[in-house]
Amino acid sequence: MSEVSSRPGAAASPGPLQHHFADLKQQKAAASLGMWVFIAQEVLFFGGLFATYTVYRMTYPEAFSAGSQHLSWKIGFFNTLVLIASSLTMAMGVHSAALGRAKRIVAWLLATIFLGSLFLGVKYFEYEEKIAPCFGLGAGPGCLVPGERFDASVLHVAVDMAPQTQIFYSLYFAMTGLHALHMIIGIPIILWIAHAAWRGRYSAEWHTPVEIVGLYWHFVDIIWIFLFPLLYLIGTH
Amino acid sequence: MNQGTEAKAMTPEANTLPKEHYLNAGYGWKSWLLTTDHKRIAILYLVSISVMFVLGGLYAALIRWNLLVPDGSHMSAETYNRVFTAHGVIMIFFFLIPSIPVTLGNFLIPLMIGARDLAFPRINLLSWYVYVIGAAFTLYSLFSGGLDTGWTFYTPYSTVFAQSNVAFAAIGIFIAGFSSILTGLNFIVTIHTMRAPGMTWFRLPLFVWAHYATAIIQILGTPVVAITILLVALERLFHFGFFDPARGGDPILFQHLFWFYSHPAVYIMILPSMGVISELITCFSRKRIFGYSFIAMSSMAIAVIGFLIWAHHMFVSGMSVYSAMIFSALTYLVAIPSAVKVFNWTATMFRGSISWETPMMYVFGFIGLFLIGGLTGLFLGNLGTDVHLTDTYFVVAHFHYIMVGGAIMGYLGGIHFWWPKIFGRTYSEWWGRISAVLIFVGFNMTFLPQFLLGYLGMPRRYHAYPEEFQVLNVLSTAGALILGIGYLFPSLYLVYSMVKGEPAGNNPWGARGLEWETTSPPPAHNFERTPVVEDEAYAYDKAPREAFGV
Amino acid sequence: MNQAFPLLPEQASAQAGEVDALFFFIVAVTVFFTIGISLVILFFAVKYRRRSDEDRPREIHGSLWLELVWTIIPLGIVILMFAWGSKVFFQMNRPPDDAMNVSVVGKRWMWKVQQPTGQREINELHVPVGRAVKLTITSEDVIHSFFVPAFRIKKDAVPGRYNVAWFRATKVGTYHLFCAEYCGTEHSKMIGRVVVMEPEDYQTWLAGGPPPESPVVAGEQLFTELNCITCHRPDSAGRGPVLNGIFGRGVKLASGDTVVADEAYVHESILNPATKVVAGYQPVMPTYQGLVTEEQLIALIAYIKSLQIPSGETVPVPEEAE
Amino acid sequence: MSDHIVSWKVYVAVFLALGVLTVLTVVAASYDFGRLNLILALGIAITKATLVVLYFMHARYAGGLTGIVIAAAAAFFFILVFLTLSDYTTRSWSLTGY
Repeated sequence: MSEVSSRPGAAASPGPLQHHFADLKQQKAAASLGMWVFIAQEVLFFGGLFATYTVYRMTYPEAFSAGSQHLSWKIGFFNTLVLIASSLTMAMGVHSAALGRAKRIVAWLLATIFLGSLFLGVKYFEYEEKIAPCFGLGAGPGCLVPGERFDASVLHVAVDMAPQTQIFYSLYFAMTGLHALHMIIGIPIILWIAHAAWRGRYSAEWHTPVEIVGLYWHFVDIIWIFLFPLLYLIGTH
Repeated sequence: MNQGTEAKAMTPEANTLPKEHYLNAGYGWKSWLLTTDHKRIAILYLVSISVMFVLGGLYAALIRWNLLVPDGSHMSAETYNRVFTAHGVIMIFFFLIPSIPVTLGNFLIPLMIGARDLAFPRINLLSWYVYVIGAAFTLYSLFSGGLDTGWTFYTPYSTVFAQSNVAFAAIGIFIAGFSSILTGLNFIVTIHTMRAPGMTWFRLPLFVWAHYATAIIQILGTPVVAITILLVALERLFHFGFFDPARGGDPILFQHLFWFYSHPAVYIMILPSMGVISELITCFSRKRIFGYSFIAMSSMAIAVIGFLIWAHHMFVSGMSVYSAMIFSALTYLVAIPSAVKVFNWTATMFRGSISWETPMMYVFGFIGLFLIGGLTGLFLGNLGTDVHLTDTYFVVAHFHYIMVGGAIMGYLGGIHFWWPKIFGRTYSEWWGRISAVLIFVGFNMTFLPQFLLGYLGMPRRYHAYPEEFQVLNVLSTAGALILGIGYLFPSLYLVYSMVKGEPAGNNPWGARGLEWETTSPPPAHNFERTPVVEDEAYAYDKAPREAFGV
Repeated sequence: MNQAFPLLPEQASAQAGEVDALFFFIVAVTVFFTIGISLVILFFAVKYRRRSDEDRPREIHGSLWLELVWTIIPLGIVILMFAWGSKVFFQMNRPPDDAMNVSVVGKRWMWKVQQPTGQREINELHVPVGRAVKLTITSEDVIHSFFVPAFRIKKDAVPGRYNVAWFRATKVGTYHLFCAEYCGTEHSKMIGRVVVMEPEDYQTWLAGGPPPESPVVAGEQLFTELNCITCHRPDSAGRGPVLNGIFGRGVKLASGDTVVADEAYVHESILNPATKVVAGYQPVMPTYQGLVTEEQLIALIAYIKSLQIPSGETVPVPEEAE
Repeated sequence: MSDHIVSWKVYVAVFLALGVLTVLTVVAASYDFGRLNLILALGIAITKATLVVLYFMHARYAGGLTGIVIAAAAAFFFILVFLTLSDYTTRSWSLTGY
């Protein structure tokens, strides 16, 4: 009968190692795999929406084109650049963590938060333009929130195409809304990680939380990389 | 335990409970509600899903009571529709899908692979809270206005026409879905990264393989139903247009998205049960499992093929005839790995040393019921016969054979097998066997007549029915009464055993596997020292190893 | 049907025998394996019962040869089942050309049926024995399912879509018509009957009620009332395509695709005309959503179906309109 | 999953590539290539996503297991889309003659 000798550092230091792991390597592997598996789950979560999108875009190509033309590709383009820039700052944050430079982690993470908030701010104005008319506010007609008040008159489509453009806007709000929700959840987490980094919790040996939150943020970026052409660029020609 | 002589051979003196174990590692409600110990979380889940099982069972009793008479005079149609919906929603989302993974899986996987806990203990606790919150939402909707859509939530009925509390239930199921996802995530990561030295992939107990396959479905299937049910809630609450044909939507698309998860969900229910059966049949045949790798790989095959066959629920929906053919062909493929498992289990018993203790009684029951359930699936995957049979009582009988006959027999067999490990005490063997037989008899009496009803053409979800169906319905209700009594017994003698049972000893069945090498109940950290695995799984030719935990 | 305690449903259609033959083949397979494996297990359980606690049976790891055998044999059986089932299914979905057309509309909670000659029925369907009957099924609200156990047919009635089923009754009698897809409170009351009659009796029955308006005539009337006629003129001088002879043909669309002008396309073109515009025409047609009921749509479709190409003319199908 | 340290220059290069591809997809959308439009847009998006996964998310330096997880997620998403489309694309292939 044999067993492994005492687990190195298990009980000795209160460091980052949790009691049920043998060593930091195992803990890192678990955390990293956990996030990848979570991302796999997210792929299918958004996947249901993308599948719905595919079916309806195939069925109603004109309505989708009309709905898309009313979205501003310039705003979408700007936001795409903002989001990939935030991915760069996040990658640099993880890079600094791997080098063990705590202060730089904080700076890069704060930059990421700034860019993420910028994206959400632009999104807010984009939404407002479509939502405000539903409550009689803003510039004239054109409520584009699906539902009873949906008003396709601003889209210049045949009357009978209105329900189909409504499907487009249902998908637009569901997809971008869910994407924005992921960012809204992500930002406080990054802030929390930045706080921990500022207090010197991470080192070149142990900075997995930074890596993990980075994976999450990059994934949210990838979703947007697909949303941008699929929603904003149908038939801009 | 009547035949617990194996344990006595190891410890000549009478068994005693260990001084320190996870159950007495802390007292008070905080030590339970804030625990991160996978074993305690398993107990939390055990209590919660038992409550849901009782609730779902009461609804089932109401269904059978209503169907005693053909004219539906026992309750109004509105009530009946709410009753069968509640039965389906509670049993599927809050009992069957979690059942084995969250209790036995949660308790045993770390023990079986020689780990101190699951990889993410706090996420494990979180998943229980998520489950409870989801259940609270759903129960609130069931008790306030009720839910009358059936568990399938077909649009546009659910989104436009239903006069009941659909949105709340949908949100509850959406939330509960994440409990399932988090559990699956925890299992996958734990099995990948936390195995003890020497525990290679092909030394893993088949119970672990089955849970690995299950976790894949939980992670890749559940999010799709979550988003779909969220779209239903959006359509219901804010009149978004996704599936409403009056606004250009396609209700059949909802069915595609719904069954993409809800068909594989059947395998979430049955795969862990198959894992339990593999453990039990080797132990009580005292023999290495026949064709280990074929059984392990068949679990993976079932998980993957299970994702390719969902539209066999939709053959009469007006979907493409050609697409229906593809789905039918793929459906038949899933029959093969299931058949392989049954043949291998049978072969395991060949020239074994078979003892008929309570868990083994459930194994016999499982194989019998699973055979009927699985083989009747051949009728429903078949394009020719499915047209007549779909949406009739034949389907009801078929999926109850799989999900109740299969999954719950496995669940009860597993509970009886690991009970001495979980609580450290034995139960009455005599009552155990009687209950197993009662459940088997009652079950067949309840559901065999329903196959006939279905072929005769009685549609499911009927509150009243033509008179010629009454005889079979009365027979079915009588069977349900026996089944109910059969389920009542274990809840009594198991609770009694928890308090008054004899200490069981570390390995009362003489079983192989790391979970039997620690104390019963196990210590809070499972093993005093990390075990090292030197044998293949189920090395019953060798004597059991000494306990690690003592 | 009036038997007090039947165990098998009546066979009252041509398909019923085919479905039953397949059904009993699968029953035989099921019974063989269930009983066979159960007996083997019971036999093992008794024969190899543990005699003493010291029993240590010899190890058997497995056998590749056996695994292959019990993989390949079931595979062969299920391939056979699949092929047989697909054959039956294709027959069920291919109505013969000489079938009489009956339209079925599901509505909570009744079945509205219209005979080819225009007689309307609710929760009843009268058909002559021996004649193929093609059902065009749709729904006004939620999904229903048209199910006649004695004929072994079932098809969902989906709002916004036309599903097709057919049967040829072989036995005079009265049979259950069920709704098989859960549709709300009175789901179990949404049942009716199919009355199969001798052809002469059927003719008598048809002649019985008030003189019906055939759907084609009703459709023609609607076609004028709704002013369809102003654009869809038979002389190809209107703003819309000529409809004569269009039904069942391929139509070239402005988008470049080609669709078959079937029930679904005509239905869609009336409700959502801008979705699939015929090549060479402007999307000027207004929608008729909310202006026509499902039953009126069926009449319009029947009329369009009946429009023949005037003799002596070339085929003015829109493909050539470019 | 690994401690492989990449030079910051790689990140900047990837960022620039992503920017260029974003411009490219906008430019491509301003021309009408018929059916190619969608293929082009998706092709660029997939390229961008691959860059992010490989470099920003370090999948290129991580173990094979990460690759399997990514492949599984993609595979099951495609199963969902393609088998659903198998219905939609063949629905109009009528069996009925008129």
